[in-house]
Amino acid sequence: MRRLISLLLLLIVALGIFLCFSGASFGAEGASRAGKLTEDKVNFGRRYASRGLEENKAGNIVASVVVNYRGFDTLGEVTVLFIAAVGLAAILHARREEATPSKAEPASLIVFTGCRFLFPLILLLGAYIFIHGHLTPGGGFQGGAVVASGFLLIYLGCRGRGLRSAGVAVAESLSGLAFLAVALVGLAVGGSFLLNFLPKGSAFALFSGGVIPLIYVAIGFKVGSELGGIIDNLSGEAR
Amino acid sequence: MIVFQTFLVLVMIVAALAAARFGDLLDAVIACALVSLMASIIFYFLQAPDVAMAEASIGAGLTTAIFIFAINRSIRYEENEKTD
Amino acid sequence: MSPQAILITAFAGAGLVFLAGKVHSHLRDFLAVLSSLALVGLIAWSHGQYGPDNEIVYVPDFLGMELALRLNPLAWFFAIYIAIINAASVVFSLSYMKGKEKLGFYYSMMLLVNAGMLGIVLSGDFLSFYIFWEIMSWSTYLLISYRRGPALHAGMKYIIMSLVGSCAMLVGILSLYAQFGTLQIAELGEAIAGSSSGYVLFILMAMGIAFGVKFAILPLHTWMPDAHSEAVSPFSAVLSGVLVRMGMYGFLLVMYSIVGLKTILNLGAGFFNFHYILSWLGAITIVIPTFIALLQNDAKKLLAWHGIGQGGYMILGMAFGTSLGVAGGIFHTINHGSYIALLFLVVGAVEYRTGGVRDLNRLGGLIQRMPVAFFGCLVGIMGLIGMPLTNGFVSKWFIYKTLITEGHPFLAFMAFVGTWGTILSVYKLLHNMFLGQLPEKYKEVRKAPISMQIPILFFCFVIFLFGVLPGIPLRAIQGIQDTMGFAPLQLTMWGLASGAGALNMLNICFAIVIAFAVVLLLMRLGAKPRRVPQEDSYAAGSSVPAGKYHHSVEFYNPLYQMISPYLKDRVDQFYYWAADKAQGVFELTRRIYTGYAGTYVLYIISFLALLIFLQLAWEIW
Amino acid sequence: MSFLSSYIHYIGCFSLILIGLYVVLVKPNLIKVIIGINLMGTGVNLFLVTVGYIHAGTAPIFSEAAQQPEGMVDPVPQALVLTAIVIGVAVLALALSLAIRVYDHYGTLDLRKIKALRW
Repeated sequence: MRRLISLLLLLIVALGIFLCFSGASFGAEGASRAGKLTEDKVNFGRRYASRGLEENKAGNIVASVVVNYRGFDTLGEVTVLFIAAVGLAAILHARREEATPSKAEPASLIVFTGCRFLFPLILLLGAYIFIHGHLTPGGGFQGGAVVASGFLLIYLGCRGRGLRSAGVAVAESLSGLAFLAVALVGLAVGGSFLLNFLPKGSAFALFSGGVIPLIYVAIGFKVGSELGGIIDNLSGEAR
Repeated sequence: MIVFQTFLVLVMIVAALAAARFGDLLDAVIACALVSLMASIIFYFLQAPDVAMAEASIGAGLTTAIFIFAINRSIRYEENEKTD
Repeated sequence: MSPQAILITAFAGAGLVFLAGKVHSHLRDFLAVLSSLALVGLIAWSHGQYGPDNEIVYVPDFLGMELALRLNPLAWFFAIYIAIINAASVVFSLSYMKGKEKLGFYYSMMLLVNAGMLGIVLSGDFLSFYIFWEIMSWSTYLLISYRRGPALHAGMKYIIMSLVGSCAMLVGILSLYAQFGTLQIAELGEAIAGSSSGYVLFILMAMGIAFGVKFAILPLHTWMPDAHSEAVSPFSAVLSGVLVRMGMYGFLLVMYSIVGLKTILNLGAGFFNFHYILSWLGAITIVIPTFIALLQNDAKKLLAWHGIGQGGYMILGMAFGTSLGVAGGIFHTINHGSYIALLFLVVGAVEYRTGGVRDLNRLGGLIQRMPVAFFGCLVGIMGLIGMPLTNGFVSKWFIYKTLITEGHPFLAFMAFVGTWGTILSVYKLLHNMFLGQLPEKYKEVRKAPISMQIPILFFCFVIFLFGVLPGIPLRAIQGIQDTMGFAPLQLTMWGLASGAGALNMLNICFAIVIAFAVVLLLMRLGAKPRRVPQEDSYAAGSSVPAGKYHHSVEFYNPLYQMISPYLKDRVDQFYYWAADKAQGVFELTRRIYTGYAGTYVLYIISFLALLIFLQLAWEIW
Repeated sequence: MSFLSSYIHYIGCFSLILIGLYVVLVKPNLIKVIIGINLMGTGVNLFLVTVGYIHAGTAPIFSEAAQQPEGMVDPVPQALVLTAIVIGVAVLALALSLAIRVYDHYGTLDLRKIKALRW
């Protein structure tokens, strides 16, 4: 009964959605859209794409948008991430104290050694991704996620090993503070929050883009440590 | 190319249906990961490599792991679903 | 003395007493008594200082309205009445409340109720009237629920009914403002004169619900017995003595000060005119509660039902709009205040000495233990019945005479019936508390402390004073009636000088004194009475243990069995039934919250689907 | 074929959203509900990126200075989705931790059996 009603309602919603989008086909620049696409003031995406390179000297426009143009959003997003991690730790805290040591068997030697071998490589990959965030696809979030998946590998493959909570907390706090500090220096130097105050350098070089790599590195650390902390909390290993 | 993308989308939809259907939560989570993976490839085709990377590492990797941890700490099988 | 000074004293007293309660208990008691007596003094001093000098705008612009205070004969009369009864019960509280907890709160609430009532009578516009009305209502709620436990339930009942009334009053006030653009009572009186009778009736109804709830007119009375049986006795005196009579003040204000005498009398047509309906409501309010009072075994509930019943006399007197009747109504208001307060204080004193016993079946024979309380009770019930020499006699005389001269024998008959019921039930009160055999456990009861005796004796004095010299209050009442445009009564110090039904209390007083002397003489001449010990009675050949022998248990049992089927408080039952049903309906709405996340999402999706569906349907049509 | 090329991405993302909604509506299991929310999230992300796409566009990444910005797809939805994915996983983890606590406390994940949720 419930299923039927749900299906019926979803059918109506689907019909509505279909009728909404039947006019706008995928990827097309319709007459109205094309007219506006060229105006910078109307279409921010167009503006960022056309001026991003000369303004920030960062090849990756998405990185420019995330860190510089919409940097405030990113700050809020990192805050949400932080709050979620803290909330998760608080929710699972009570359970943690009474948790019994995991009875799972240790992984085989091959897995163990493989994981230990792969772990630094994965960290290196993650670091590469967030350091080159302004040049190539990738950045702090992706790099952080890769770093966190490295920790995940350790959790899965090498039982009993993992992050130290204190270390995670320090890394997370420091990276968050670094983000804020860079943003505040911009406020102090040029009068606006998250100002790209460093010399931009020349485009396509590693040291280019002003503060974008710095902030992306900070975000990378923060996301990596937070997601790692989330994994640490959820995996329920009593240590 | 559009044919390939259509294929990806169809696989994604089938995987999503499977994720909805499976009573074994672990299977559902794996199907979910498949959805994310397909979404990631579609992102790549939509000229969004950043998003594709994020979706691949987070959606397909970390999310699955988190789900598995959670299932590990609760129950694996869905209860009998009596429609009410 | 300006009304502002009076109100500042009243509110500052309430605040200071609360603060003093944190410092020292004696300081608190002293301040409470001082401020309540100071109020009496201030108000008494301001007697006669009416007119534009004492119309004060204390907030010049509140949402585009002026908040004003004013002093006129009506306000002064009610203010002094409020202040005196409140002061008496504060004095009474000194020993009654000794040792109870949260006394600072109690005293400051007593003074706040007082201040709220003074604010009501002194306010010169309806907005401040409403504000003070709410202050009074809420502080009353706090006082009723002061003792916690079941008192919370009684307080809740009170405040819910009171809020319904307040809402109705607010509707009336807002309508007045929308209609005339002013809430000044003086200006409203002129403005409303030209409006249609239907509108006037609407205003009277809206205000009448608020005042009726406070006044405990019959269908709106159900909060009162519960509130009384749960409130502490000194506050019961205030509650029944003055607070309930704020409804009377409101009726007088709206009916005669604002709407005006002529309009009121022409309201409605034929049998369904306004004062017919009001007077029949009054008559029913007399008869039914008085007989319900007969069945009560809780002394305070008994008095509470009388408090409701006596309100009917006031309504009866006031409803007809003749000078005699309105004078009787107003006079009866203060008389009722004096003797019902007295009776509540007496019950409080008995309760205080016997350790909280109010059950009439468990008391008795306290006359020798508490003579002052007995005297107070006797005088109080004499007033309540309306015996000559007491003030109740004079006001009831006025009311009966109004009913008869206006040609309403049925109403007069109902009022008489009410008086009979009163006699029966208050005799039960007197007998079961003070006469009959003294139960063993009360052998050691001492008489009431001096701070209880003073208010009791004061009220006795007032009852006799106004009974013998009714001219004192009646002259003040005449001042009120002058402002409302009634024809003046021909008053003397002793009563009424006019032709038919002239009343001269001095003559009556002499007659009674002579009759009393004759009776006393006859009793002296006859056989000397003999005190009968409790065990000295015939009990089928065997002696009865002293504790088992008690006359006052189930005093009116045969009568009770006869009339109780007719006297269930069906109104109360109806309210409870309605509340029950309403709760059922609200329970149904709780079914929406199933606690199942899917259902909540279902609601959202349903709404979305509905919107889409409507949009699609719209396009098709 | 033109229909496919025009709509297949929209079909994909709205299918995901609707399937996710269906799961949330019908399934009583808490983890299943979270899976449904995850599917919906993926669908919405896909939708946003799809909207930003233009025909024959290039990724919004300059690899050489001479590259023209005209053909680039909209970078703003991509940045948005990037953050949305990360927030999504954090919120997901929070929801799952709540689910774990619910399971600890009630011994079941069946929402119909958890009476305390009823108001």
